Amino acid sequence: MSRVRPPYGEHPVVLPPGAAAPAPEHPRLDLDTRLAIFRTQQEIRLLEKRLYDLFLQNLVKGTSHLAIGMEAVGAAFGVAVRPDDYSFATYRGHGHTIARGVPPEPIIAEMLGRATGLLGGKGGSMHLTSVRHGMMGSYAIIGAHLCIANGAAWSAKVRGTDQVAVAFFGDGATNIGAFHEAVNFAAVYELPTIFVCENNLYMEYTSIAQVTAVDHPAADRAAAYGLDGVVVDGNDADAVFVAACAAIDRARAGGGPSIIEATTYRHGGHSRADPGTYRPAEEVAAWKEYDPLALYHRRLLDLGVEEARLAAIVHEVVEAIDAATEAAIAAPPPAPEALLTNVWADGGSAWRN
Amino acid sequence: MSRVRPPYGEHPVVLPPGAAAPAPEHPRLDLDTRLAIFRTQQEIRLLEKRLYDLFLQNLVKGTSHLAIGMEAVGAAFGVAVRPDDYSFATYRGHGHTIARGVPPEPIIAEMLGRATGLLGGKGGSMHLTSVRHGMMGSYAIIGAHLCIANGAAWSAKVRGTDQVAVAFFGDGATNIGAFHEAVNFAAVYELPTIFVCENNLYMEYTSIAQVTAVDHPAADRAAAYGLDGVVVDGNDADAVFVAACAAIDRARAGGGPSIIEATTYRHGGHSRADPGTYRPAEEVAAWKEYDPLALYHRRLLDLGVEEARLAAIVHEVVEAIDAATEAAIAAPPPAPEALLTNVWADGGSAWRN
Amino acid sequence: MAELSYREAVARGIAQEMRRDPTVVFLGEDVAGAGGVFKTTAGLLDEFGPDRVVDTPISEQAILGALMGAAMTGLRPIAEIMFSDFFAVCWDLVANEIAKSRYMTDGQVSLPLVIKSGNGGGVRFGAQHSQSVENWAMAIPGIKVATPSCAADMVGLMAAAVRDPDPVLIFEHKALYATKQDVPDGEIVDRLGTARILRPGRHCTILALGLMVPRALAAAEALAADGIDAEVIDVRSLVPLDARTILDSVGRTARLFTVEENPRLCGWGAELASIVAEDAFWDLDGPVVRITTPHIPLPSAAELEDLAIPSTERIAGEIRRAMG
Amino acid sequence: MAELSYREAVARGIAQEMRRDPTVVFLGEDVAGAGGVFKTTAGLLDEFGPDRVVDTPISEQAILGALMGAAMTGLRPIAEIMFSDFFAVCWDLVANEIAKSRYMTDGQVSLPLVIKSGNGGGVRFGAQHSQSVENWAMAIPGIKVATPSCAADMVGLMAAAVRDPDPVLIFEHKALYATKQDVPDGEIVDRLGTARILRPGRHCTILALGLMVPRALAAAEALAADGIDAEVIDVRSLVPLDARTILDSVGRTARLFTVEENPRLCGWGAELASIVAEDAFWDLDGPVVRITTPHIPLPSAAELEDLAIPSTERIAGEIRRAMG
Ligand SMILES: Cc1ncc(C[n+]2csc(CCOP(=O)(O)OP(=O)(O)O)c2C)c(N)n1
Ligand SMILES: Cc1ncc(C[n+]2csc(CCOP(=O)(O)OP(=O)(O)O)c2C)c(N)n1
Ligand SMILES: [Mg+2]
Ligand SMILES: [Mg+2]
Repeated sequence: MSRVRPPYGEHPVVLPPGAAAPAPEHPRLDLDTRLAIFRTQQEIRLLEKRLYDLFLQNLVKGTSHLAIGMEAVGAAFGVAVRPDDYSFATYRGHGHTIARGVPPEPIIAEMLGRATGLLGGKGGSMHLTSVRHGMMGSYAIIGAHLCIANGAAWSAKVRGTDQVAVAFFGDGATNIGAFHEAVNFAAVYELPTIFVCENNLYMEYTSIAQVTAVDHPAADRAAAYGLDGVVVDGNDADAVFVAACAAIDRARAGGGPSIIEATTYRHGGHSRADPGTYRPAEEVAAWKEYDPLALYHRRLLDLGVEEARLAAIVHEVVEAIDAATEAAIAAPPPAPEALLTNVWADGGSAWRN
Repeated sequence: MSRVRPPYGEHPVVLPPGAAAPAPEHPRLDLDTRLAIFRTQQEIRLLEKRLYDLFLQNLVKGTSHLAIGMEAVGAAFGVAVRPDDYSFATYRGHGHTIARGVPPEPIIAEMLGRATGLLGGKGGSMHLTSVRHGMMGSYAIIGAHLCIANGAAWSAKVRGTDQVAVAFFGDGATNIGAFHEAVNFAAVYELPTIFVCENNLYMEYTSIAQVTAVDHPAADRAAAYGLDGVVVDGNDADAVFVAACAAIDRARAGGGPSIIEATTYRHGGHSRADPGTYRPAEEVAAWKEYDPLALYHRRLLDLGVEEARLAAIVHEVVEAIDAATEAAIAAPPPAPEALLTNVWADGGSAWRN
Repeated sequence: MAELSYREAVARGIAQEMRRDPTVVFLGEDVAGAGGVFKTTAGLLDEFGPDRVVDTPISEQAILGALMGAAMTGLRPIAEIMFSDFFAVCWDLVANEIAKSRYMTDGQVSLPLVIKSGNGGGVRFGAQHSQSVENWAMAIPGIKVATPSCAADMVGLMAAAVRDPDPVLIFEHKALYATKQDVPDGEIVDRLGTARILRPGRHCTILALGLMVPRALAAAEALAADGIDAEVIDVRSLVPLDARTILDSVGRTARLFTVEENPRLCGWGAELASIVAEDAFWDLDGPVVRITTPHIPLPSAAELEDLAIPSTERIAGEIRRAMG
Repeated sequence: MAELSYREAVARGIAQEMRRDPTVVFLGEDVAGAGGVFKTTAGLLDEFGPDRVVDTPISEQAILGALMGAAMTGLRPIAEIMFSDFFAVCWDLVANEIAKSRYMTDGQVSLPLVIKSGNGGGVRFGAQHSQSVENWAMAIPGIKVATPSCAADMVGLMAAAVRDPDPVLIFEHKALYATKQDVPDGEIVDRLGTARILRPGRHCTILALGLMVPRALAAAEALAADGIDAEVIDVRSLVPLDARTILDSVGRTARLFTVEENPRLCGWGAELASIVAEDAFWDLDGPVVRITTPHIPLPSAAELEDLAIPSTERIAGEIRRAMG
């Protein structure tokens, strides 16, 4: 099979915009909202950096997939949704979990495999879930959760609420069958599902351009479902927020699903042990330079917010994460009895009498 | 879930064109070719009618899915491909099998579950295959064979031949994940795969319009894979032939895959026992009127072919089918030993020593 | 009390629960307007309307995904997977998502859902439309599996499945759809996880499921003529498994035969045979014998398919030989 | 003779066959440029080039479909399904197409193809990336299933699989990738369908697979100290199954233990236990005992995962108790 895509390792270098667009305006994008977005991005970045430190200290045993560099998407959506809306993420879902308001301690504890973990140590990094926060799960097999998100959206419709379901997924996920089934299904029944592709240009170690027939793996497919695909600067949280509000408002009003493709980049490798060296150095450097947190910091200063106010927020976040880390490290491992609980609704795992 | 599609049974009545377009011209569409297309359409129609008679006589035990009304697609492709090209069909594959030159006797015998059946009585109606005719199988679970056809196309590429693989599928198949994976895969590797959607407006008992987000379930998805979707009158064999040649020539020359959507209609129900009453009477009547065989007969007369010549072809076909029917009915059932043969390449089915 | 077909029993069980609980919704291909390709959902659209009974595209992953997402957010959805062979196109949703979600989230996620599916052979549909795949499901921790063999059980087990807080797969046997039985009027709710002794006997225990149940019963009658008094148990539920009833029976009869329609390897019969060989070894007076379809795909020709699937004669013959 | 890791053995086996036969091609996600996420295909792209070693989109159905179509038209393709859990997204291709095609076409279609996949737990990947699914494959007639437990077997069984005219699934155990062994130089071709007695013993037979093999061996050493002389057999191949070697062993030892990593129900252990309970019943001196992971999804926390999967201690303990 000879390929039309560029040969491996020579994928087209994709550079970020030189500078962010001017701050977009939107009725809901007031200063409090922007500060919430700022805080959430910091929470994600700092918590994920902490997780990386813990990994280096050999305290995180399983795998983990960080979204450092991609915080703007999760933060903007986290602030844009309503508390009763539903979020569905992939294994790269720490940020989305944090953005729905899940506190850092159970997240860290789960990563460390502690009894106090968000999932009692049973799920691990790839499956963070907090139903009471509307964080309906992190899913580690590509594609399925796009179909599952439709179910939550359908349920909202049947129950007559105006909740929406947001499903986050990677560029690579757009080539699996479940993507196609999910988007068509949502379009046919006009479900309030918002499909958010976090296009970070790479799958694991292979560039999406090599294995995809179109340039925009999600947005260029929208028309196949009668939808308008939207491409947005995924490193500009305000831009994401505006796109999110449009999609959420439409979905709530019964206008059906949307596809949003947010272009972004992960600063590190695919998962914990991957240095990400398959990527052109120039590309990595440019995207690290075009960092969503730096961009947003600058924007808030430009909008007249005082540096001290932002520093105070960062300080609060660091303190919360420090305290959470300490508590998580001190927590015990799961009790042996936990092994056999919660397979069934009766709390147990018996399959025979 | 309330639906945006029309409520069940009230799907938009889709009528055929009032009359066929003028006879298209194409360098390969000479009189011999047209007579071959005429003959093949007759072979398909008459053999399928015979199968239906045999079913009414209770001689066909399993299910069967007839393509009466849809012969133009199979016939045109059967004549357009080269003997070493590959065809992959669905359970509605009798016509495609006949069109690749498989004689009627083993087909009828297979339907009757005879030892002389094309598959020795093991496969049945839904799995007609004749590898030496390039008929690489009929597949009864929606979607898979689109992916499998890619493999034959890939193999041709690796082996350096210029064979192409043609995959036929229904409108309903366009909503399953495998469709999406297959077309992207073919596009990415520029495989010589030709995806031919036989859009007969219905899945089993539900209209495709009810469950699909776009009007042309295949062609409107082509752009999602960087392809140009082609919609063709699937009841006009010449039109299908011209589209087939374009796609085949391009694929042979290394130009990659195509999607062709041929609009057509099945005169009967989905499978043997279905009267097809869920369809508006007006629609059924109009499509029966716009019959591909009648159209082609008229066209050949218009092009100056004598009625007697056409009648002679039909007569030959009938005689061949009569003889085949007799032989198939007279053939014995499979020997009991056949039960345990051909699971493995060694001819047997042993899984232990 | 009125005569009811196994086919009609499916719709009756579902309708009973849809009437009771407005959160019960139904989803599948050709299930609404057409009433299902096996006509097991006839009448549901008319009674419950298009918001609760929904025709879908041919998108099994989307169907089961929607089921799961709806179940975790307050509905009790039911889906049809038309032929159980098609579980293969959406097995990820069943095996990796639906089955594991509660455990992975340590109990946060509840999935009160039902998936019903036409299963089994004997109707000349060939290898891709005739499989018995209940053992695929039994092998996956986190799903319950029931296999009614008659109309009354179908109503009652369907109702129990809908009320159950865990995901349940109901396998309907295609070759049983036309069978009929007198079924009591009014609400019927059965219990998952219960086997049923259909014919008490002293000399051996025969376990069967689905279409094999009537055949095992007929074989037992034939064996009775030879002086072999066989106990026939309809296993009914693979997960949870009524191991007690089975082990007690073997404790009385000292011989076990399983009659399986699925291909030979790793079926439910292997599981039950090995449970007995472990837990009731000292009760056994002879080998545990599995009577199964050979380990082959199912052929389509009538003569071959009939040879493949255990027949009454083969069941009786193998038991006679083993007991001889 | 040189030290080779189990991980390297995968690539060595594949490269050996790609050198020999130009129709051998390789397909998978991140397998070419990156050499595989488990680095089991490192070096193949450099040696054989991008026409024979191909990185694919995340499209497992397309991958296995391409494999099947290529195999039926003159190639001998190999694919990687990265984690065996992902078989669930493409099970239709395996179970309904690849496995059944030869039989359904009465021998017209040959599928000389290999699917290799990272299988098993012990690496804290959680329930969706740790499953042992060799029993899913064993339950499907028409595919061969091999599970090498050491580097030398990996090279040889991979080569045998590539040369085999039938479809073969090779399960690589993820927790064994780093293990090393001296492996002979030059071409190695093993035989599918052969079990291997790794430790002869007189008192009982222990069957194991993959990661359970070293643990069963260690358990046998521990048992030896208690005077229990266990025979350890690496089953290696589930289909075809070397039932002879196993039945002969039980004929000598009179006791059978199976050690399985898969969840308890319907595993290969159930199949083997019931074969023995049927064919060697009169040889047995006591219950057939299956030592398995409980019937639960695998948890991610180290302490819990270690409790779930049979450990050397648990294996030895359960055997000691049963033999006691
Ligand atoms: C069905 C399936 N195939 C393969 C994988 C292995 N895998 C995990 S992440 C990944 C890359 C996904 O890339 P993308 O969708 O772009 O998401 P990103 O990791 O970049 O956020 C792959 C191939 C999987 N988890 N599931
Ligand atoms: C995966 C899968 N789902 C459902 C079916 C059942 N089924 C068989 S044919 C059919 C309708 C297919 O419609 P279409 O693709 O339009 O083809 P047509 O029958 O009209 O030729 C369905 C739903 C199947 N065979 N496979
Ligand atoms: Mg990505
Ligand atoms: Mg159709």
